[in-house]
Amino acid sequence: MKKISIAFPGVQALNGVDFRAETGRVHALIGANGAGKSTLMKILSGAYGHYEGNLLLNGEQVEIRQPADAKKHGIQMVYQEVDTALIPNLSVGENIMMDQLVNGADKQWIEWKRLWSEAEALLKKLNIPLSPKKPVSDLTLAEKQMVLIARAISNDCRFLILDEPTAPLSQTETDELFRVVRDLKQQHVSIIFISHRLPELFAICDDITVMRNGELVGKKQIAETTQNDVIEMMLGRKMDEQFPARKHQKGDVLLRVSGLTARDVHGVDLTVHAGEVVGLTGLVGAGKSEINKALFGEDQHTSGTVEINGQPVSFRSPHDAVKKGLVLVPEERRREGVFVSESVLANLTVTTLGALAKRSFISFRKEKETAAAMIERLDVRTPSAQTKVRYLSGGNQQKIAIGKWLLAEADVYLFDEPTKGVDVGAKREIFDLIAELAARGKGVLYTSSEMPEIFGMTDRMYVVYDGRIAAEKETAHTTEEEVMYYSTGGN
Amino acid sequence: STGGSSAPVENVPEKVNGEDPVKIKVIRKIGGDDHTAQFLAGAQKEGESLGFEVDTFTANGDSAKFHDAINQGLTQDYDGFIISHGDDAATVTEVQKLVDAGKSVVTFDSNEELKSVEGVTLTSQDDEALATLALDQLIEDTNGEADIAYLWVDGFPPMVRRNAVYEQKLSENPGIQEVDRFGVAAADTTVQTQNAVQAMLKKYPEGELDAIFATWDAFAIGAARALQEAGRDDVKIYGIDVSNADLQEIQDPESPWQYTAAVDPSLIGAIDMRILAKKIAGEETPQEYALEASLISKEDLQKADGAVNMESLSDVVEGWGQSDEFTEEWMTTLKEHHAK
Amino acid sequence: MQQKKKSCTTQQEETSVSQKKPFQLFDFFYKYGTILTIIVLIAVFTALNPAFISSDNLLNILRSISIVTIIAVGVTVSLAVNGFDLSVGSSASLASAIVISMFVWFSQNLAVALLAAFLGAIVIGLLNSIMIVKLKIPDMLATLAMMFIIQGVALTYTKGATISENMVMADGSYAEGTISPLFAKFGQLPWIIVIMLAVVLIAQGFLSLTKHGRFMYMIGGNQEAARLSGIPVNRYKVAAYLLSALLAALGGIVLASRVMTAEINAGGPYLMDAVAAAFIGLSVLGAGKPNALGTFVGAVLIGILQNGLVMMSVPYYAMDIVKGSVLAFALALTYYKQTHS
Amino acid sequence: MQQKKKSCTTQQEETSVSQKKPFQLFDFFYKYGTILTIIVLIAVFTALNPAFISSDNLLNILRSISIVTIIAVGVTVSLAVNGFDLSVGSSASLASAIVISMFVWFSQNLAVALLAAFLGAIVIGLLNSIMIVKLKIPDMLATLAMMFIIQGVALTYTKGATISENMVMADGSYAEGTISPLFAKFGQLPWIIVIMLAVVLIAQGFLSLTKHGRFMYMIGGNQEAARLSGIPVNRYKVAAYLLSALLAALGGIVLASRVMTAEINAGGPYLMDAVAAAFIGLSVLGAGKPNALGTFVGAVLIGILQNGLVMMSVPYYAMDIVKGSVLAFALALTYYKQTHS
Ligand SMILES: Nc1ncnc2c1ncn2[C@@H]1O[C@H](COP(=O)(O)OP(=O)(O)OP(=O)(O)O)[C@@H](O)[C@H]1O
Ligand SMILES: Nc1ncnc2c1ncn2[C@@H]1O[C@H](COP(=O)(O)OP(=O)(O)OP(=O)(O)O)[C@@H](O)[C@H]1O
Ligand SMILES: [Mg+2]
Ligand SMILES: [Mg+2]
Repeated sequence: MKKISIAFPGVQALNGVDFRAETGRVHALIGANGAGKSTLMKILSGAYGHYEGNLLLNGEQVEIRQPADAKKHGIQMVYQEVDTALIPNLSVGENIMMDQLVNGADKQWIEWKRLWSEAEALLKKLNIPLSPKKPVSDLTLAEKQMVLIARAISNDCRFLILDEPTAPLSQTETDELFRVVRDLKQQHVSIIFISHRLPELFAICDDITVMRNGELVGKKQIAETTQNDVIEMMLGRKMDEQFPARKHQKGDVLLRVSGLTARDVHGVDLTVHAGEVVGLTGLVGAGKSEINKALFGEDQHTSGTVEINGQPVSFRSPHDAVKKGLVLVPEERRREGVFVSESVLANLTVTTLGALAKRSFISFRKEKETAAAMIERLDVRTPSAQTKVRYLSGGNQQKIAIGKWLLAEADVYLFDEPTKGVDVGAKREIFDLIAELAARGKGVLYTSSEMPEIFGMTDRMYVVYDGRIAAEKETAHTTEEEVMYYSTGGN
Repeated sequence: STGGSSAPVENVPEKVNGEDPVKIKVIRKIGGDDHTAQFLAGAQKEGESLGFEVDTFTANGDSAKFHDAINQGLTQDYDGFIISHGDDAATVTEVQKLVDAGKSVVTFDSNEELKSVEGVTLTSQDDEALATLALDQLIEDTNGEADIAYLWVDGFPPMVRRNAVYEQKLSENPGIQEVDRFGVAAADTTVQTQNAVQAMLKKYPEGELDAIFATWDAFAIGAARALQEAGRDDVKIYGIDVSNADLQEIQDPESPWQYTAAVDPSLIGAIDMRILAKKIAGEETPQEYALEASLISKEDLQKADGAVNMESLSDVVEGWGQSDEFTEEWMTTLKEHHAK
Repeated sequence: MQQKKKSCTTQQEETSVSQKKPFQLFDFFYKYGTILTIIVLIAVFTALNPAFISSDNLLNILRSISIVTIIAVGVTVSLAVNGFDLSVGSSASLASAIVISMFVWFSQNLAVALLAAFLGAIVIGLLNSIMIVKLKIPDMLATLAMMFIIQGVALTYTKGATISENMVMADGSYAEGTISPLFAKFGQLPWIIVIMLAVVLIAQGFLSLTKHGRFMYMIGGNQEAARLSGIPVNRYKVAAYLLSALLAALGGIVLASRVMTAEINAGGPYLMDAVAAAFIGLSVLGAGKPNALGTFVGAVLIGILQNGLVMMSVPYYAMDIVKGSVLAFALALTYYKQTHS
Repeated sequence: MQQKKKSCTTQQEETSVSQKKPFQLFDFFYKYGTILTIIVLIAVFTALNPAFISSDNLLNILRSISIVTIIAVGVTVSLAVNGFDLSVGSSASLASAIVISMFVWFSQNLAVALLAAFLGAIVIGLLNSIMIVKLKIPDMLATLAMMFIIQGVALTYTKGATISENMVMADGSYAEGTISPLFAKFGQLPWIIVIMLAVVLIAQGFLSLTKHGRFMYMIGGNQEAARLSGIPVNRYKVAAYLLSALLAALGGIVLASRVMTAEINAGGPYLMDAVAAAFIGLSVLGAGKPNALGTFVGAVLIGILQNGLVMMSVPYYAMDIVKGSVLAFALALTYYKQTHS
C-alpha cells in the first residue's frame, strides 16, 4: 500500500501511509485507539472506495474499490466490530458459508446438506463447539468472532486480516486461533494481525508496523525489537508503569451480596468494601457477565439479597440499581454501552442529565462543559463533541461507555471487561480512573479474564466457575497458577 | 336480531309464517356513512317488526369482501337477501347464484344488468328526480344566469346518473356556467371538501361565484362550512341527500345551504324489506322500483317550530318518510302480532 | 483446558434440561401461537355453527384470503430485504384498471391485457427502487410518495370512473370490448385458490431454497455485512421491489377478474390486511423472518375470523373489535416470552 | 499528547476546508430540502394566482393542516422512542365521537366532555403500552390490532351513525343536548391555529429541551443501552404512547369542533398524512430525528400543495400525482447525498 490517505467528514483518518506485508509472514499492526489501523485495513479489504494512493500486489498495481475486488485477490478480513459483519437472523452455518454462497458457482439452489457439513467441518477445524444451525443472534461475542474467522478461512485466502480478533477470546480460544494462524502461515498466507495485547503480538508475529495519528511511524522485525520500544513508538513517549500505584485502604462494607441466583448464576456471595477494587475473574463463558447483569437488575428472575451500605435493596431494573448507587459498564459496548447514532456529548451526559437539568430543562451550557471536561479527561479522540459515536474508533467508544458513568456519583461501580480493545496508553488511563474511584471511597467490582489486569489492579478477587464463586483470594496472597486452577473447576 | 314466531298467525302467507322465523341478510358494499346507517336501520326495523331475523353487513367499499359475504350467505340458511350498491359486474353472477339457490333477492342502487336476472327487483332512489329537483330550483332562483361550482365524483352509478342530468341541464341553460369543480370519495370527504372549497373561494371573490351544486350531502356540508368559515353569504348551495347532521347545518340561520333533494334512506331500507317479504311470501313484485324524491328547503325548515331532524322532517316535508307502497294487509297483521 | 471446555458444555446441557419445561412452553407458543389460535377459532366457530367447517365454506375462506395473500407475499418479499412497500394497495388498483381497460376500451386479448398490467407493475417497481436505491429515500417514505402518485395515475387513467363492459365513454359512445372469458376464470374457484397457493409455494421456495432468497435475507439482516461479502445489494433490492410490485399487480388482476370491473382505488383496502398478514407470519413456526408460508397462515387467521364473525352474525360494527382483539391475542401468545437478558 | 491533539485538529480543519464546497451543498439540501421546496411552491403558486399569498389564504392553509399536525406530533413522540403508533387515526375518531356524544346525548358541560375524551385516550394509550411493553408485541402490530379494536368500539358506540344535535336516538326519541358554544371556538380561527402552534412548540420544547425528551431519543437510539444507563425505559415508552394517544384525541376534539358533528371514522384518513408529515419532518433542519417542528414543516408542505392545487384547478384526480411527486422530490432533495462509506 503506497501513500494511502483517506478523509471522513471532519477527520483525516489516514495521511500518506505506506504499508507492506509479505506472504507467509504474520504481520502485526499496532497503534493507539483511533490511529487508523482499522481504516487502513478496511481500505485493503475494499470497504472504503474513496481513498487516495496505490495498492500493489506482487509489485503490480491493483484496483480495490469494493469488497468484491479484495475477495478476487484473496484478501479476507475479520472486522473488529463483529456485529457489522454478521447477519443476526440467520444461522451460524449460513454466516460461515456466506462467501461461498455469494461467489460459489452459478448454482441457484442452496444445497443445505453440503452447507451444513462444510460449515461443520470448518468449525471442527477451528475446534469450535457450535452447532451450525444455531442463529447467530444467540451467540456470545467470542462465538461470533470465531464464526467470522471460520468465514474468512472458508475462502481462497491469501491475505487474512484479523482486526483485534483476540479481544473477546479466552486463552484457550486464543491458542486455538494461533494454531490456525500458524497453519495458514505454513500455507503461505499473509496474515495481518491487529491487537492491543503486545505479548500476543510478540508471540506470533514476525514483523510489526506501528501507526500513530493516521501516519506510519515505523516498521520493525519482531525479533529486533522489544515491547517497550513498540509502546514508545506507538505513544510517542515512554510508557510509565502499566498499573497505577494504589494504597489498599479498605473501608466499610459497601456492597454485600448473598445467595444471588439468576439465569446461569448459582448462589453467588460477595462483598465489596469502600475504597476496594475487587476482581471477578474466570474463563470466558464462566458467567461473569451474568453475575454483573443479575446484580444490576437486568435479569427479571433474580433471587438472593443485595445490601448497599447495609441497607437491603431490591432491584427490579437497572434504573433502580442506578438510583441505589450501583452502576455497570457493560461488556458489549456497541450493543449495550453506547448510543452509536447519538453524539459523544449526549452519550457522556445521559447518566447525569438529572443533575444538568433544572426542572427537567437541560442546561445546554453546563452539559457542554461537563462533556468537554470528560472528553479532555479521558482523552477521547473525536473531531467534536457533536460527532456521532458511530464514527469513533473502537477504543474510543469504550472510553465513552466508561466516561458516562464517571460523571454519575455512584457508590459501587461494576466494570465488565473495561479494557477490551483499548490501547495500552488508554488502558493506563482507565486504570487510573478506577484507582481514583477507589481512592475516593467507592467500591469497584472489576470483571476481567485477563490475569495481569486482575493481579495489577485488584485487592481481592473472586474466581468464577460455572456461575458459582469457586474461590475468594487476597490478590497479594495468590498466584496466577492458583487462580487458573480454580477457574478451571478445581477446588 | 330478535324475532321468532311461535304459533302461526291467521291470514298470513304460509312462507313467512312458519315455525322458524324468516332469515334475511342485508349486504351493502359501501359503509361508514350516515346513509348506510339509516338504510340498514330502516331495513332491520321493518324486518324485525314483521318477525324476521335480520342480519346486516357492510363491506366498507371493499368489493371482494362484499362478494365474500354474499358467497358466505349462500352457504347459510337465509331466505332472502337485500343487496345494496353491488355496482360491479360480478354482482350479477353472484345474484344469479342466489336466485338459482332459491333465495329471494332485492337490490338497491346496483348494476343495471341485474334486470336480466329473473325474479330480482332493482330499487333505486330516483336519481334523475333528485338532480332535477335541485337543479331546477337553482335555475329558477338565478333566472338561469349563474356562475356555479360543481361538486361531484365519478365512479358510482348514482353519481353517474346525477351527472347525466347535470350535463343536460347545463346544455339547456347556457346562462349557467360551471367555473370550477371538485370531488373526492374518502372517509373524510367532508373535511377535504371543506378545505378545497376554502381554497376555491380565494379564487372567486365576491360576485364571481353564485351557487354550488353538490351532488352528495358530504360535499354540501363541507362546502357550507367552508362558506361560513370564510364569512361569505353570496354563494348558495343546492344539494342532494339528507341526514340529521345535514338538517342541523341547513337550519343554521347563517347556513348557505338553501335546498337539498332527498329520499329518506331508512324508508328505502323499509320498502326494500317489504318487497323482499312479498317475494318470500310468493307474491308478485315489480322488476324495478324508484323511490320518490322530495325537495327540502331551508325556508320550510326555519318555519317549523323547534329543531327538525330526520324523524320530524315528515312534519315539514309532505310525504317524507312515509309510504304505504308494498304494504299488504298481512304485513299489518304480522306487525300487530309481533308488537305484542 | 480442553477438558474444562467440555465439562462446561455438559453443564450447559444440564442447565437447559432443568430449565427445559418453561422454555419449551414459551418456545411452543412462540412457534405455534398463531396456529393454535387458528385451531381454537375453527373449533369455536364449528361448535357455534357446524356449517362453518363445510368444504364449501372452507373454500369460501380460502377464496376470500387469496387476493390479500398474493399481495401480502409481495409485502413479505420487500420485508425480506428489510424494506417496506406501502404502494402495494395502489399498485393493485392500477393493475386492475389497466387489465380491465385493455379488454373493455381497447378490445385487446388476454395476453396483451396481462402484459400491460405487469408492465405497469415493472415501472412502479423500478421507480420505487430508484427512489430507494439511488436517491436513498427511506423505503417507507419513498413508497408512500409512490402510493400517492399511483393513486393519482390510476384515477387520471380511469378519469375517476369505474371501468366495466359497455360503459359510457367520455365521447358519449359505449365501450365495445368484452372481457375474455378465460380471464374471468382467474377469480373463480378453483383457479383463484390455485393461483394463491402457487404464489405462496413459489415464493417460499424462492426465499428459503435458492441462493437469491438467502441473499435477500442476508441483506435484510445486515445490509452492510451483505455488501461487504460482495452481494450486489442494490440489485437484490431492485428485484425485491419489482417482485413486490408484480405480486401486487397479480393481486389486482385477480381482484379485477373476481369483480369483473375496475373500481377506483379497489386495491387500497388490501394494504392494511396484507401488512397484518405478513407481520403475523413473521413468527409462524418460529421463523423470525418474513416468510411466505407464515404470511399465508397470517392471512388464514384473518380470513377465518372474518368469515366466522359474519357467520355468527356479529353486528358489522362490532366486528372490528373482535377482529382486533383476536389479533392482539394471537400476537400476545406469540410474543409474550420471558425476557432473557 | 496535548500537542498531537492540536495538530490533529488543525489537520481536520484543513480537510474540511478542502472539502467544504460539495459537502456544504449537500448538507444544505439535506437540511433545507423541505423548506426549499415549500418556498418554491409558494413562489410558483403565487405567480399563478396572487390570491394564494393573501393572509386569508395563508390562514386557510394553517387551519387546514392543524388537525393533521396535532395528530402527527403524537406520531412524532411515538417515533422518538423508536415506536410507531398506527392507532392515532382511530383514536381521533373515538375522541370526536365521545366529545360530541357527551354534549348531545348526555347534555354534559365542556369540562366533562373533554375529560371523557381524554380519559378514552388514556385507556387507549395504556392498552397500547401494555401490549408493547408487557406483552412484547412489536409496536406496529400492537397498534394495528388496537386500531381495529378502537374502530369497532367507536362504531359500536355510535351504532354506525353520525352524532349530531337533535339526532334520532335508537329508542325513537330525540337527542336533547346542545354543543357548548365555547367548544365550537376550538375549531375556529384563530383558536384552531393557536392550539396547533401550542402543541408544536410544547412538544418541540419537551423533546429537545427537557431531559425526558432526551431520554426518549436515547431509548429510540438504543433501547438496551438506555436500559443499562439507568433510564426507566418502560416508563418512558408508556409515556410516549400515552402522549401519542392524548394528542390524537386532541386532534379528534378539534376535528369535532370544526365540523360540530362526529362522523364515523372521521379520524381515519389522518393516519397517512400524519405519518407522511412526521417522516418528512425527520430530515428538516438536519435533525435526523423525529421532531415536532419538522413535523409541522412537513404538514405545511402537504397543506400548501393541497391548497395550491385546488386553487390551480388541477383536476382532483390528478392532484394525488402532483402531491406524490412533490413529496418524492422533497424527499429526494433531502436524502440524496453522496454516499460516503
Ligand atoms: N466512517 C467513518 N466516518 C468518520 N470517521 C471515521 C470513520 N471511520 C473511522 N473514522 C475515524 O478515523 C480514525 C481512525 O479510526 P480507526 O477505526 O481506523 O482506528 P483504530 O486504529 O482501528 O482504533 P481502535 O484501536 O480503537 O480500533 C478515528 O479518529 C475515527 O474516528
Ligand atoms: N445469549 C445467550 N444465549 C444463551 N446462552 C448464553 C447467552 N449469553 C451467554 N450465554 C451463556 O451464559 C454463560 C456465561 O457467558 P458469558 O460469556 O457472559 O460469561 P463471562 O464469564 O462473562 O465471559 P466473558 O469473559 O466473555 O465476559 C455461558 O455458558 C454462555 O454460553
Ligand atoms: Mg479498530
Ligand atoms: Mg462476559
